[in-house]
Amino acid sequence: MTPDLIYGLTGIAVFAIGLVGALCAQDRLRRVLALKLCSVGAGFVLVVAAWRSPPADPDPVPHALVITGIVVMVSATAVALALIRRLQTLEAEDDDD
Amino acid sequence: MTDAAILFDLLLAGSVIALAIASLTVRDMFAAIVLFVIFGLLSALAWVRLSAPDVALAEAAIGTGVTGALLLKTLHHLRYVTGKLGEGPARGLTPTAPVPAGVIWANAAFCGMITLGLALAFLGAPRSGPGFDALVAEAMPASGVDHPVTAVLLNFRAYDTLMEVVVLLAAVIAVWQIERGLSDAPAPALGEVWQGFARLTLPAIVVVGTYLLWKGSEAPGGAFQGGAVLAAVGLLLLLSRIYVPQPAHRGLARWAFVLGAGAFAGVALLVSGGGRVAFEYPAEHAYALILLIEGLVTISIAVTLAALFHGREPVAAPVPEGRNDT
Amino acid sequence: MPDLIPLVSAVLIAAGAVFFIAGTVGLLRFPDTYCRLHALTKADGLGLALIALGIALTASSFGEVFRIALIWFFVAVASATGGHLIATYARRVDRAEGKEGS
Amino acid sequence: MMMIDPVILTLFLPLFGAIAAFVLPRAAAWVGLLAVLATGGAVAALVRDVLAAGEVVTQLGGWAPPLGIALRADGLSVAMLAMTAGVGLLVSIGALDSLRDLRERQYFWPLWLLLLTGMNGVYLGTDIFNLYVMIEVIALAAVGLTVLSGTKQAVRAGLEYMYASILGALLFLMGVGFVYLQTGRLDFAGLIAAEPSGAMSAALALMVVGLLLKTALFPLHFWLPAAHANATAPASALLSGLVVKAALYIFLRLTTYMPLPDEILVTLIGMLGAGAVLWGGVQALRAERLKLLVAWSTVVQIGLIFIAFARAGQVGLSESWKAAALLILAHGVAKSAMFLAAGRIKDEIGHDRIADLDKSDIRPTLAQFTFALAAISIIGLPPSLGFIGKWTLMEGAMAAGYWHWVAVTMIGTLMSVAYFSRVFAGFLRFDRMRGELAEHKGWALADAAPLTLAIAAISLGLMAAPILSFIELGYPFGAQ
Repeated sequence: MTPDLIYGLTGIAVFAIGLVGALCAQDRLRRVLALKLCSVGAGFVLVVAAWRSPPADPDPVPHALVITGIVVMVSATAVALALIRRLQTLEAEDDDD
Repeated sequence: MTDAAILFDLLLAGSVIALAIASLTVRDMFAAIVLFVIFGLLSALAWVRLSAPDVALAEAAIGTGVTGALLLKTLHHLRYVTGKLGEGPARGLTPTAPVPAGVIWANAAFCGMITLGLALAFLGAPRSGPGFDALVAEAMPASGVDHPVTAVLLNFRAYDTLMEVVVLLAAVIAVWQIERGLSDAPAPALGEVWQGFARLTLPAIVVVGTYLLWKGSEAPGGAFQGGAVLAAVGLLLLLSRIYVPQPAHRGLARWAFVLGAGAFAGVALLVSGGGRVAFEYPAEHAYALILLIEGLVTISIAVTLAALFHGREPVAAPVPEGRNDT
Repeated sequence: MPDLIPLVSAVLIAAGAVFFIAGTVGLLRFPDTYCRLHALTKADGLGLALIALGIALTASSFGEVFRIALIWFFVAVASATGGHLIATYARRVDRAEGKEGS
Repeated sequence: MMMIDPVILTLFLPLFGAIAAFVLPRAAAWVGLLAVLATGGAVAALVRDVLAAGEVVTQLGGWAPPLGIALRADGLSVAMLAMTAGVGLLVSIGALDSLRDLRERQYFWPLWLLLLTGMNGVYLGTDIFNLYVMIEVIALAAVGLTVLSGTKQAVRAGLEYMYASILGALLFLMGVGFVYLQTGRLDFAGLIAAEPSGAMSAALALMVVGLLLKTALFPLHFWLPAAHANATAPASALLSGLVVKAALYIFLRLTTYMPLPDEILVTLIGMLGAGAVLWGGVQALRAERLKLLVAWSTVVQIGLIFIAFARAGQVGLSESWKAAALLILAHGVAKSAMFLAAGRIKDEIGHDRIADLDKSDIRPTLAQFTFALAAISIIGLPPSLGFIGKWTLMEGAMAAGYWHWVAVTMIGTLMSVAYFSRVFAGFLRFDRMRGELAEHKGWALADAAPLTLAIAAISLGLMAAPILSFIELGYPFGAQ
């Protein structure tokens, strides 16, 4: 049992949970949440891949990649949420008519 | 000692998975978001355990903090437009058709098989296997900075980072476009305690954000983490109504959004020539150039993230939909 | 004397952890939002203070002590504000639902 | 003025154009057109360089892969760049005219130029993580363009598109993680050098499924028809003609560098393509609106490209990619012409219900003519580029003895004749309209652009031989 093994499997599990959510969730917000879980899962795998048993330093390249992935994901999330807000508003306006 | 650490790892891993499941299954959407935020923070903790403090900082600040704020804002807006603003638990805000349990189980079984395959592939792969370690160690002296992650982000793989800033720019343009003319949900009344809190913490956040940026060349931190912390200033200003976006500020905001990508790409191009290619900083100026890029990118990130939180482009009050401009 | 410091620090941290556990039990067992909030903010405020004190004793430089103090200060301020916001919100929801505000 | 590498210019010109178009919203259209023109110039310079040298490699920052990122231009990538630049330029010219709403104008240009940046980045990229970032640039810009009109249908379709895009990109990212886990590097050369292993198979599976979701191969096509049908015409043309090709291109590269471990998988991909051809054909026959029909035809064409990929099984892959590439180019040009023409028809007669096409008193004859020309290439009649692509497909399949692919292609062709005939019938029948025919609004720039594209789609078929030898320059897949 080493941390990389534990967290690597955690990452894969989180990715799979997100995948189920993204495929099954009906609520629009929850689908965004599920996708975000997937991205954290992928981040886990990259961070684990970079890990070297101490005292060796981890590989910095995957760390940079995960940071990039996090920023990309927040951008995508923001756009998806803006679409949700817009769509909900349009639907609510239609209901009023 | 090792056993205690492994026990901690197992507990943490278990809670991360449990929180992931809980945030997708709990019925109240507000609770789901809160659980997600806790999930993100614990993931960041796990990444600290895996000696990835930069990633943990970024995940805590951006992946969890900013994302959580975006989710909560959206939830607030959805409650507003569906007329459920004052109600307690937030359930079923978006129209849903019941999913047959069979479909869910089929999907879960499908994903379970994928997980099994991935887990087997993961177990079969070399751990602590080959990597960039040696290459990075060799190239570090020429990178201009002392922190490997910053060197990778701003020098070795600067092209990726530039495109990441471009993704942020694309996001803010898309969000402005999508939400233009959308009416705003009334801001929640936060009270005087909140105002005092905002006034008290604002300067501290500015200091922390700048410190993270500055420190990034030698220690964990950098443009993205610093930018996200500074974006919190924007969130506080917006939430406490100290700053209300005005149509007249749009020009300035546009410049702030493009500042990071423009300056980054500009520097990358300007250093080329004389036998150098784009992104190849002259060794003697590498540190200064990287710091310059990081500083400008930080400003851009902070403004962009705050704008993503605010959402719609501020247009002159009631205009006929989509007709009027500037 | 040097032997005493780790011991004191350990006792303080353990005491802090006890407060956290108490706060968590309160959060899980108390009947309504206000009581839970009470358990959480009170216990956590004190728990964090004890843990911060315990860690500060083992710190190597004054700078570190200062940073730990800052962390404690900001967490305390944030949790007070958060507690206040949650309480205000809970009262508003209760009133909207026709219950007696407390 | 010092000489800047055209590879760099191809990437940076649209980026600077997008920035300029965003900060100068009033001048966005002209700034944007200028940037697209300049990018076209850079691509032309790149064509010259590739013709001279075979391949052009630029190591960004002077760091050699695998630590740094290299950009590589060979025949295939430059052909894609040239198709993108050419189609993009004509769609841009059309957009000058057809986007009248100020809001649409103001946001179309920066988003479209960011999209161009992303696509150029994909065609030049040699690093799989960089490709992930690029497909996200493309995704966000493309979703922005999808919902440009702001109608409820468009926003709903855009949201579905966004979910599919994010999920596809995340599957790809997970695949990147597995590649790093196994090989410790991320460049194409590392993929080629990697030994087959469990992690590499998992990586390939994740990345391929992600890309298939992004390129909308049946049965992962669910997001495409609504998104492409509800966007404004220039956006539809870009989305259908260009955007889905970026993921297709990555698929083509990846599967050639990391061979599919089993013949069955190649057949499976061909089967999915066949499913797309048949299901998309049925849906196109049932579609009630013109733009929806055109969008379903995109699903069919993507299926066809995957059949071309699988036409001769695993051993034939070294040749099959050419058939797929030809079909990609042909579809890019013809489909953008068709969407622009459909948009013009909708603009002029005010709706795009297929059943009522003949009940209008306005005859947008030029747009109808353009639509028909584009349909010739999509159906695959000689001498269009679409015909050459289909012919190469069937020739290879016959040579390899895979008659079932020939049969599916034939059935698909017949179905496409059938569903386009529904549209032509509406164009040609005058008897339903008893009254005087009204004058249509006259010629417009927005008519010239699709017409040029449609003529190009047909006449490029005459240049098929030089195109084929061009895409082989620099040995895109190392096969000498």
